[in-house]
This record gives sequence, C-alpha cells and structure tokens, in this order.
Amino acid sequence: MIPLSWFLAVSAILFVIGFFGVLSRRNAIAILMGIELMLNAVNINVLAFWRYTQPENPAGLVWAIIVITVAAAEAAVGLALFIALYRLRTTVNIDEVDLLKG
Amino acid sequence: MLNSYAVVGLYLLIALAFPFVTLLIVSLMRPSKPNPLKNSTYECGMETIGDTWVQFRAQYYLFALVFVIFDIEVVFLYPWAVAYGKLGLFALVEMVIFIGMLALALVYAWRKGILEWQ
Amino acid sequence: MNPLDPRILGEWWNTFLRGLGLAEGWIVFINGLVVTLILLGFGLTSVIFLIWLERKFAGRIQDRLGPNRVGPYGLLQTVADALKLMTKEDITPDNAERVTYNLAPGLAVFAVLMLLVVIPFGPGLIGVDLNIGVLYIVAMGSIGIMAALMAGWASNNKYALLGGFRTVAQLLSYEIPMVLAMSVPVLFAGTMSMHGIVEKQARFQWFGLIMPAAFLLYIISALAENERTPFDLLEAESEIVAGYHIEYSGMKFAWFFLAFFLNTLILSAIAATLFLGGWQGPFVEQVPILGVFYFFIKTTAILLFFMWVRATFPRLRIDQMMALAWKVLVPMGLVLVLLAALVVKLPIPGLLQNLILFVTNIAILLFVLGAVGRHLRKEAERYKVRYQVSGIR
Amino acid sequence: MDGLLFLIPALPFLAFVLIVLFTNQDQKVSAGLTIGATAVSWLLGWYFAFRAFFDPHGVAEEPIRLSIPWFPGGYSIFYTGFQVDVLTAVMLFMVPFLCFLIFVYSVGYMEGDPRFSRFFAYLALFATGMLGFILADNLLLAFIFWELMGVCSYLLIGFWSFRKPGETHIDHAQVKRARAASIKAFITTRVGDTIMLAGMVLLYAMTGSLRWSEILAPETLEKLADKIVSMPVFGVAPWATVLAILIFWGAIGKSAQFPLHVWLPDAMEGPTPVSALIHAATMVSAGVYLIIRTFPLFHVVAEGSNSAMWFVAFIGTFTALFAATIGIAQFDIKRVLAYSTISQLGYMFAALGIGAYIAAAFHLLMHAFFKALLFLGSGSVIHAMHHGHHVSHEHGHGHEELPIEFNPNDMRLMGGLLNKMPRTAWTFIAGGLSLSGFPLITAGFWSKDEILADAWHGGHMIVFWTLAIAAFVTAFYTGRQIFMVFFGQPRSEAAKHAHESPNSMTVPLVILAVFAIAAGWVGIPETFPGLGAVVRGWFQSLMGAQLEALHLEHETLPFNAAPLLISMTMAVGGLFVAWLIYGRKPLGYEDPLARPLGGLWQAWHNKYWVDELYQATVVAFAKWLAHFLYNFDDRWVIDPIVDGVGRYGRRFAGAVRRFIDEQIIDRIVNGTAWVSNVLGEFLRQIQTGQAQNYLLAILITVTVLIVLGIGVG
Amino acid sequence: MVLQAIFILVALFTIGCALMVVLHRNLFISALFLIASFFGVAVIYVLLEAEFIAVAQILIYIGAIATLIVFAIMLSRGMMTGRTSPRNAQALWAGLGSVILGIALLYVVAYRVQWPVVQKDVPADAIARLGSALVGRYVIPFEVASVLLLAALIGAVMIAREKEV
Repeated sequence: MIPLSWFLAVSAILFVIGFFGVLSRRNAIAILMGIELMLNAVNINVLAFWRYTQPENPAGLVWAIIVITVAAAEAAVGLALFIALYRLRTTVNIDEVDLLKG
Repeated sequence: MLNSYAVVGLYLLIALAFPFVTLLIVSLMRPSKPNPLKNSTYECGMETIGDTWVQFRAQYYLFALVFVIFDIEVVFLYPWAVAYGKLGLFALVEMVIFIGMLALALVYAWRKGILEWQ
Repeated sequence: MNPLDPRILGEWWNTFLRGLGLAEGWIVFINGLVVTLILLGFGLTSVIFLIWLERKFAGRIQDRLGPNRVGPYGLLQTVADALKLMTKEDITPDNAERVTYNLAPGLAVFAVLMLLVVIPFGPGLIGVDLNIGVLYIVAMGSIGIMAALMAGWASNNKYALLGGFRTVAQLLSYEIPMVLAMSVPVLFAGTMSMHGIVEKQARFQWFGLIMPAAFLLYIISALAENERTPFDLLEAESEIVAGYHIEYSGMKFAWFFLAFFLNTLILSAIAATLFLGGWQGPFVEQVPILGVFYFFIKTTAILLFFMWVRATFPRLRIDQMMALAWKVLVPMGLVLVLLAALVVKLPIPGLLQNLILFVTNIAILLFVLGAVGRHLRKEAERYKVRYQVSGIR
Repeated sequence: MDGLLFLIPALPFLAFVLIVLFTNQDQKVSAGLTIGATAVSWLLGWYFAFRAFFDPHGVAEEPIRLSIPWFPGGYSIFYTGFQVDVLTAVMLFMVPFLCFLIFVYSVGYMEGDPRFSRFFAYLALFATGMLGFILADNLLLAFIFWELMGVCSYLLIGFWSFRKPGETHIDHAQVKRARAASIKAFITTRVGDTIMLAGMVLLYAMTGSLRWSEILAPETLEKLADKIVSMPVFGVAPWATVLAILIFWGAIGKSAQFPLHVWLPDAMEGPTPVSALIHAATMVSAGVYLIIRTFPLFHVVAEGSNSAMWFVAFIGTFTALFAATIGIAQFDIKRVLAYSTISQLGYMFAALGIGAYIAAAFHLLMHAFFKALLFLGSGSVIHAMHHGHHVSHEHGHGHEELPIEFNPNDMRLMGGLLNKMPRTAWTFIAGGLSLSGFPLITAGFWSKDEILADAWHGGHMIVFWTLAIAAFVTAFYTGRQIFMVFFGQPRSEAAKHAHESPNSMTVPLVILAVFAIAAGWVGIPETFPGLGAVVRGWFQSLMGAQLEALHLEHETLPFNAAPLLISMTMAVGGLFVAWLIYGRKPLGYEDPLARPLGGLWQAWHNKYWVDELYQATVVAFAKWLAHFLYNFDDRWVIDPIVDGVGRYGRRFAGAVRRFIDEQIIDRIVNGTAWVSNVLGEFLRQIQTGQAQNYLLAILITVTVLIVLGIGVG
Repeated sequence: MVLQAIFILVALFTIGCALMVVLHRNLFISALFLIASFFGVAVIYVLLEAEFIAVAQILIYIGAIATLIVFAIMLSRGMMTGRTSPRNAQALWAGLGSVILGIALLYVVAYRVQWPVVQKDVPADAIARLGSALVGRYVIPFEVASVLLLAALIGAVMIAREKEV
C-alpha cells in the first residue's frame, strides 16, 4: 500500500510549484495555470486523507467535486477578466497592471 | 479494483506508444526533401496574406464558457443518476432545482445572444 | 458451464497461467497485454474494413460502383491507401510548433483507441468493466477535442486555426446533448458500468425502445461529435480547405483519417450498447456466444445508418448547427432526463412506465420537430422578404 | 380626616399660586379664589376647633398630628408637620374666620384698584403664613411661616408704593412714605427674628430637636433649667432663661413691643384691610401665641431675678403704658388704633409675665375681634371721607381753605359722622367700648379684668397699678376718638358729603361688633356672682386642660371684688373725662389738651422722639460702617491688590510665550509631523500595486511561521 | 511493491510537467504541460481509488478548463511568441521562498505529524453513496454549486462580451 505521507509530499511539492508559478510568471494566464495547479494539489491532499481515514464517508468526494467546480468557475471568470483586460489594455502582463500603486 | 485499472493503464501506454512508434518507423521509410516552396503554408496555392494568428473573437471563448458550466452540471448529474434508484422523491425535487438553475443560465446566455454564431 | 460461453475461455486461460506458477502481478500484466493486443488488432482491422464498406456503400447509394480494382470487390483498396500514405513524404510547415504539430495526430488516435477498452462485445467479452464506464467514454472524448485544437494551432495556418476553433466549438456544443442522452440509460440502469447497463436491458427492454427521443438525441450528437455529414462543414469535400488537418500529409494525415473512422465505429458500438441492449437478444443466456453476434449486427446497423445519413443529408451552416445544439438539443436533453426521473418514480408497474415514457418521447419529438419547422419557415419568409426588398432574385 | 389638616394652609397657598400664575388678569376670579380658599380653611379650622372644644382633655393629651420625615438632621431624621391641640384650636377658631371677614371687606374697599388681584394674592399668601404658623408642630416650620408673614407684611404695607387708586398723577410723597414704611417694618421685625433664630439654633443644639412635644417635655426643661451658662456681658444664667429671652426678642420684633415698636404706626401707610388683618388681628398676635406656646420654657425658672418671666412682665407693662400715652396725642385715626394695639399687646405680655396663661390667651382672642372691628370701621370712615372729598370737588365747592392740608385720615377734619354713617358709627362705638373695657357687656372688659384679677391675686402690685392707669388712658383716648369722629359738627366739606359705605363693607362690621360684645361672655369666670353660674368658666376649663397636658398646675381664682371695681371705675372714668373734654364743646382744628399739657403733649405727639433717636444712633452707625467697608474694598486694599496681580500676570505670560512656547512646544509638534511624514514616505514603497509582491509577502510569512512551528513543536 | 513503483513514476511525471508549466517560456507549451500534469493528477486519483473524481478531473480540467485556457491564450495572442522573459522581477525571491516552504512542508509531512491511517478499502458502491450524499446530507453545497455556476456564467459573460457591436 502506498503510505499516506507520499501523497502528502506530492501534493506539497505540486502546491509549492503552483505557488512559485503564481509568484514568478509575468503573464496573467500563466498565473491562472499556477492557481489551477495549487487547487489540484489541494484536491490530492483531500482525497488522500479521505482514502486513508474514512473511505466509506462520501464527504471527501463531495469536497473534491466542489473544489473542481469552484476551480472551473474561477478559471472561467478569471479568463473572462483577462480577456476584457486585454481588450482594454492590449496587454496581459500583470506587471503593467498596477493602477493601485501607493 | 486496482488491477482492472492496471489493464487500462497498460492499454493506455501501448495505445499512446503505438501511433508515435508507427510515425517514427514510417518517417524512416519515406523520402524527405524539404524545400522552401513546399514548406510554405498551404493557402489554396496563393501567397499567405496577413498574420497567421487572425484576431480571435470572444465568440469562441463564450461558447467554451457555456460548455464548462454544463460540463460541470453533467458531473453532478451522473452520481445522482446512479444513486437515483434508491433515493426518494426529494432527490427529484433537488435535481429539478439544480437543473432549473442551469436552465436559467442557458436562458440567460440565449437572451444575451451568446449562443448565436455571428 | 455452457461450452459456448466465452467466459469459460477466460477462466481456462487464467487457470493455465496460474498453473505456470507466475506471481499475481505478472498474471495481470500478461492479461493486460493479451487484451490490448486483441483490442488493437480488432480496432485497426475493423477500421480498414469500415473505410472500404463506407466507400462501397456510398457508391451504391449514388448508383455507382465503389472501389473494386484492388483485391476482390476492392477490399484491399484501403490497405493500398494506407501503404501509399505511409510512404508519402511528410511536409512540416515552417515555423510551426514542431512538438505540438507532431503530437496532435498521435493524441487523436490515442483518444479514440482508449474508448475500445470499455465496450462490451459479448456477455463476458469486455476489455475492462470499469464501474465509471460511461463517464470514461465522455472523458476520453474531450481529449479528442484537445487534439483538434493542438493541430489547428500548431500548423501555423490561418485556415487551420479557424478550422480548429470551429471544430472545437462544434465538438464542445454537441458533447453536452450526447452526455445528457447517455445519462438516461445510466438513470435506468442505476450504474455507469457498460456491462451493468447491458444486463439491465434484458428481454427487449432496450432503453432505445423505451426512450426513442433520447436514442435519437444521442445519434444526432454522435454524428456531430464525429463530424459526419450533416455537421461535417469543416473538412467537407466541397470546401476548399480541409479543416485543421490541412498542413498534415502522409502518415500523420492517415492517423487523423483512422481516428475519424474508428470514432464512428466506437460511437455506433456505444449507441448499440446503451440503447439497443448491446449483446442482449433472444436466447443469449443459453448461448452466450450469440451475444457477440447480436452486438455486431446492431453496431453495423447503426454504422450503415450513419453512412446512409452521410450520403443523403445536405450540410448545415455553422450558426444553424450551433443554434440546433444549444437551443434545441440541450433543452431536450434536460427535459428527457427529468422526464425519465419523474416517471421512474411513479408508483406504477414497470411496463406501464415504459409505455408512458415511449408515448411522451414521441410527443416530445413531434413537438420539437414542429417547433424547428415553424422557426425555419419563419426564417425563410424573412429571408425572402429581405431580398425581395433589395430586388435580388 | 386628619389628612385634611394640611389643607388649611395649603388651600390659600394654592389660591395664591393660581392668582399669580393664571388669573391675575381677571379681578373677580382672583378675589373669588382667595375668599373661597379662606372660606374652606375657615370651615375646616372650625371643624378641628370644635372637635378640640368638645374633647379638650383628649386633644390636649394626644394632639391631632400629621407629620412626615423632612431631612436627616444629625443623629436622626427631622420630622415636621402640623398638630392641633387646645391652644391651636382656639387660634383656629379665630384666625381663619377673621381672615375670611376681612377678605370680604377688602373686596369693597379695594374696588377699582388697578393691582386688585395682586392684592388678593398677597392676602392669600399671608393667610397661608398665619395658618401654617399656628398649626406647625415644631419651631423650625413655625419660623418659616413666621418669615412668610414678615414678607407678606412688607409687600402689603408697600402695596401703594405705586399709585393711589384712581389718581392719574403719582403722589410721590405717598409712594416714598409707603416704601420707607415697608422697609422699616421688614428690617425691625428682621432684627427680632435674627435674635429669635439664634435662640432657636441654641435650643436645637441643646435639645437635639425642635418639636414642641420634645422641647416642652418636663425632663428636657429640667435639663435646660439646671445647666448654667456664663455670658460675658449678661453674667451667669440658666439655659432656659437665656433661650426664653432670645425667643421673646422675636416676639418683641413681631408684636411691636417697646424697643422694636416703631414700625407698626408707620405700617398704617398700607391699605386699611391690611392694617386690620395684619396689624390688629393676626400677625402681631402671632408673637403672643409663640410665647404662650413656649410658656413652659419661661415658667421652668419661675422665681428670682434671673427668671425670663420677670423680663417679659417688665417689657409688657412698660409698653402698655408707654404706647397708651402716645395714643392720646395722635390725630390720624389709624395711628391712634396702632398705638392702642401696641399697648393691648403689652397687656398680654404682662399677663404672661405674671403667669396668667389663661387670661393672656383670652385677651389675645378678644382683642383680635374688637381691634379688627375698629380698624375696619376706621377704614370705612376714611373711605367715606375720601369719597366725600371727591364729591365736594365735583359740586364746585371750590377749594375751601383749611388750616391743615387735607388728609382723609385726619380726625380734625371729621366730626358729626354719626348721622351720616349710622351703621359704621354704632359698630365703631361698640368696638371702642369693648376696647376700653366698658363693664359687664363688652368682651374687652372680661379679658382685661381677668388680667388685672390675676395681677392682684399674684401680688404683683406694681404691674397691677400701671396696667390700671393704662386702662384709664386707653378708655380716655378711645372716647376722644369717638367724640372727635362721630359727634359734634363736621369740620370739612368732605365730612359734610360723606355717606354710608356699601353693604360688603358694613356687614363684616356688624358681625365683628356682635363678636366684640358676645365673645367675652364665654370667659366669665365661675366664681363670678350671678353670671358665673351660666357659663361655668368654659374657656378656663378649656385652657386648663391644655395646662395639665403641659404639666403646669393652675387653679381657678377666688372671686375678689377689689380689682373688679378698680377696673370698672378706670373704664367709665376714662370715657367720662374724654366726654368732658371733647364731647361738650364743638372742637376747632386745635386739640384742646395741647395747651394745658404743653411739653408732655408735645412728647406724646412726637412719640417721645423714639424714631429720631433710632435715626441718630442705629441708622447713622450702619451708614458709616457701609461707607467704611466700601472704601476698604475699593480704594485702599482689595482693588489695588487685584489690579496688581493682573498687570504682573500679563508680563509673566508674555515671558512664558516667548521662551517656552516658541522654543520647546512648537519644535516638538513640528518634529512629530516631520517624523510621520518620513515614515509615510518610507512605507509607501511597500505598496507597489503588484499583486504578486503581496503574494510573495504571504509566501515568506507562511514559510517563516511553518519553520517557527517546526522549531517550536 | 509494483503499486509503489507506479506511484513514484506517476508522481515524477506530474511534478515534472508542473515544473515545465512554470518554467517554460512559451505560454501554449506550458498550457499543454498543464494538461499533462492534470492527467498525471487524474492517475494519482485512480491510485487513490477515487475513480469518479479521476474521470471528473479529466472531463472538467482537461475537457473544459484547459480548452478555456487555450482559448484565452489565443484571444490575447500577443504573448504567443514569448519574446520577453516569462519571469518577472521577483522570480528569484519567489523561487527561494517556495523552496524553503516546500522543504518545510515536506519536513512537516514526513516527520512531524502522525497521520491517523486506517486500513479500510473503498466501498464498491462509492459513486451511488456519493450520489445519495450529494442529494441527501450535502444538498446545500449541491444547490450552492448550481448557483455558483449560474453566477460564474453571468459574470464571465458580462465581462468578456464584446460591446454591442
């Protein structure tokens, strides 16, 4: 049987990679990809705990589905935003979008 | 349960490898004499006009968007369908509400003219 | 232990392997290999035969002979084409994305091949009976969409890109009705595994008969999913440019072509399984081997229907196609699912339920056809008026 | 029913408030309000009075009481309230009744006065004061109502300090005199009151309470009598005597006895009903009532030179004779009556001084009736004279020359009014006879005779003979007054044209006349031959019960013919002599006695120059002191100090501003502003607008936290 | 043992793809690697015997979200060439921080915490159980999900729609 900590390790690594992606990429859509990665990491974590603690309880699965749904909705709206942004500012570089500068 | 997926996994690997291996094998057999004319993009024989990536209309994105919403609806629909036999009437009512909500989404998209393909 | 039962073959094989004293893991591995080989073999050979059948059948309908030069009745024609494509030079357009360009055809074929695993050819004859069979089919279908998109984008060709987007749009739009249609049998069978669904359709309780509207819905969306005749605007013969696989030639084009036909075969097989009771038929319990025979009859019947549609129906415009998908099929799908759920719950005996379902489906079909008809007639009027006004005949 | 007790003073007060706040525009309503309130108080008063009369011993022992906790006084809560015992009952019988009659009378008298409702408001307030005073069950509440009466007397005396009714032009002399009189009345009574207050405070200090029942209890009195106090000027005396004398000074001030009597004659400037009510019946008698109430305090130290009784007797008898003599030489009809009041009050104090408790109370009661009658009668005469004066002007008699300036009060311009004003005349004559003590029929005779009998029986011969002479002089000036006013020929046009006053004024006169005559019979002593058996000394037994409650012994006097005969002769003799001088010959404008008596008469006429004496001594000293203090304050000491402080203060503030303000504080304030500015500038960089920078910050903090968590965990 | 080997392979594949997503210069290629990593994650779900989620993952992530991302990339096509360096100024710090965070998390996972592991296998009718749970105990999230989808659609449409041309 695959020990639980392996799954947690993989999800941790994936999360960190996603986070790095979000922080370091210039392009907005790349950031969105980073976010999707992070969400997947979370899902792995949830299901790992579901599988190794209460497999008979469907709560884990429900949570996973909800996370997927939210991720999809978030991606949809996020990309719509970036498209609108592109139409307005002809750029999708997050660097250039800093109107809220102090 | 896992060994059934083992078979699927194995099949997956082979099914994935098969086309690419064949391509490799075939690429050895066929002649390869590239020349600029031949390699230019085919545009009914005429010179390519304008940039390759034509301006992309939001239309395609919106269709994909509506698809995403209904795709997720399906994901919710199937477990309900599977478990429907054992559940009572309330399951039906709840699903009616769920589908009603998304029908609302469809009506909204319809009214907003997104479903038309200019 | 009926000798004609294919399952005996399976058990005999397993006992034989255990006899060899192999570790459990290895047995699974060997079984896997055997299954893959069988399926791949069947898949490829059937495609070649299918292409030939298609061209023959189309010819017959158009009152002409199909391919008959190569081999008896032209049977080897497809093999000749395949050999030709293999040896033709493969041109890669300059500054195309090399990786994606090469990946696309392989992915297309892979997606379709993956579907073979779950199709129950006979009572015991199924690659793997996954208990999420139906969804697995839908999922693999969506990978096919990815392949089309990658091809369209990577070939650095304006028309390829446009074609790619339009194909993807069409595939996406028609995946929803297809999935909704497939959820009806799942609802009735109470399970997603293909084997389970087929078992549920014993004694002529085929879901296609109970819910003809759902069956028709599935057939229409399968046609669109497969980009066949009424919806094959993108790379139809009459068009100048052949959709997203313009820049492909040689073996890569062959793969796209193979994927196209294999998809047709598998979709019809699935249709047969879900709606026509797969290998169900008279005396199948007594003589299980009959199941395989029944399965092939039903699949070929649907195939012929597809070919017949391809040969006869005119082509739909892209906006009409989209409108049909979203404004007609999706709502119909939703209604059917709810209808099925409602009726199943009614406290009346099964047969009566089936009857009610049948009648209501017919009613829905008539209503939908009427509505679409009226809409088209109104459109025609407006169309005539506009031109009347502008004086153009 | 006891709850209604508090209504008696409360109703007039309510009338006062209503008039002042609401109804002062409508004269008829305000008059009605006051009279109505007094009528109810009168009825309630009589209810309680008769309840006491029917059961003297019960009420004396256990007075009807209504008390509420008022304020925490040192060791215990100070209870105050009202009580009715026999003495109060007697007063309750007399006071509200008289107030009611006088108020009805003053409706007619004050007709047409622009400030009519204000007058009735003051009357209502005065009634509240008087009723509250007699009902009060402790000295403090009594003192408050005592002061209220003082205020009312000031207001009423000075009532015409604005304009005479009817005349458009302001009679400046009259206004000035009225103002001076009211202030004089107020200040002289205030002198007496402050001394009394001192006595009250000391009493409270010594006994810890001011309630009658507690301070007049035998054991507290014993305690006071034993304690000795040595005073710098007056030497050693027991506390009881000292307190008694101090309280007696309050009575001297209020009842206008010898040293502080000067204000009463001048108080005649007020309207006649005021004089009748305040300066005859009620207020002045309040002083006597107070001393009767605190009689046990005086009586505790009975003999010896250091007894308070001796002092009271002396003041009483001296004032009686002193005031009576002045009365002879006065021409103003109301001033004669004023001095007669002072002398009669002197009689009462003399009676108290010699221990004649019952006689003093009886005389107080009787005097109130006939003196009110006399004042109202004089009021009606003045009213008629005034009216006559106007009529004579209209009939064009022109301005007749008179040796003296016309004054409606002056008796020399009157005469022969008997047949012009028969009802007023006859009631006035009845009052006069009662005042002079005409034997057997008038009330005045019985009450004065009682006092003389007591003096004779007690062996105080000096007191007896001075009072007898005073009686003779009283009879003389009363007769003089009657003959000058009503008999002979009218000596002025106004007198010729005078005619009877309206009914509202004469009806009270008739009622009072009846009381002036009949009331006396109540007090006929048992031992009196003949009549004694009829009444069996009802009043004596009544007051006797009161004395027993106060644990003082009293015995009914044996009948003794000597004092009776002397008093009869004095009364009749006085009247006969008056008839001899004033009755027979028609009088001129000059007083027949003036020349024969010469200097003595002048002394009497100028009131022994007492006013001038005060003016020279007390008032002058006060003025000097005020002037000295003013200088002390303004020119020499305080102003310079204050101005100096002001100037140096400004210079010092300037220095502070220049040095501290500019250098230190401004610098600090600006400094903080500069620091925050710099800090702000630095912190601004953090907000780059890049979402990712913020995320990086999150990443770093999360990492640090986890590392810490690991480190700690 | 075989299972663990498979797991390691799949894990490495997924992490590799994830890294390529983050590091690759060309946006479209990183999108493809994203799809590959989604597929890897799906396989991990299969290893966890959560097959329904695996299929849902493939169906939604690859089928829908990846398509959306590619469409978005097409729409803002200026970025296709990847001329400029994909990484912004703070990449270095971000990398450092991430690495440290990663190490910390791994340490926590590996040593610090004892996970309450229990040897139970997943019930056969997991999907039916899920269906009844979705409609029974977790009906609120179920309905809220539909509302969420509606809201997302309306929002995205409002934002992305071209002005009435």
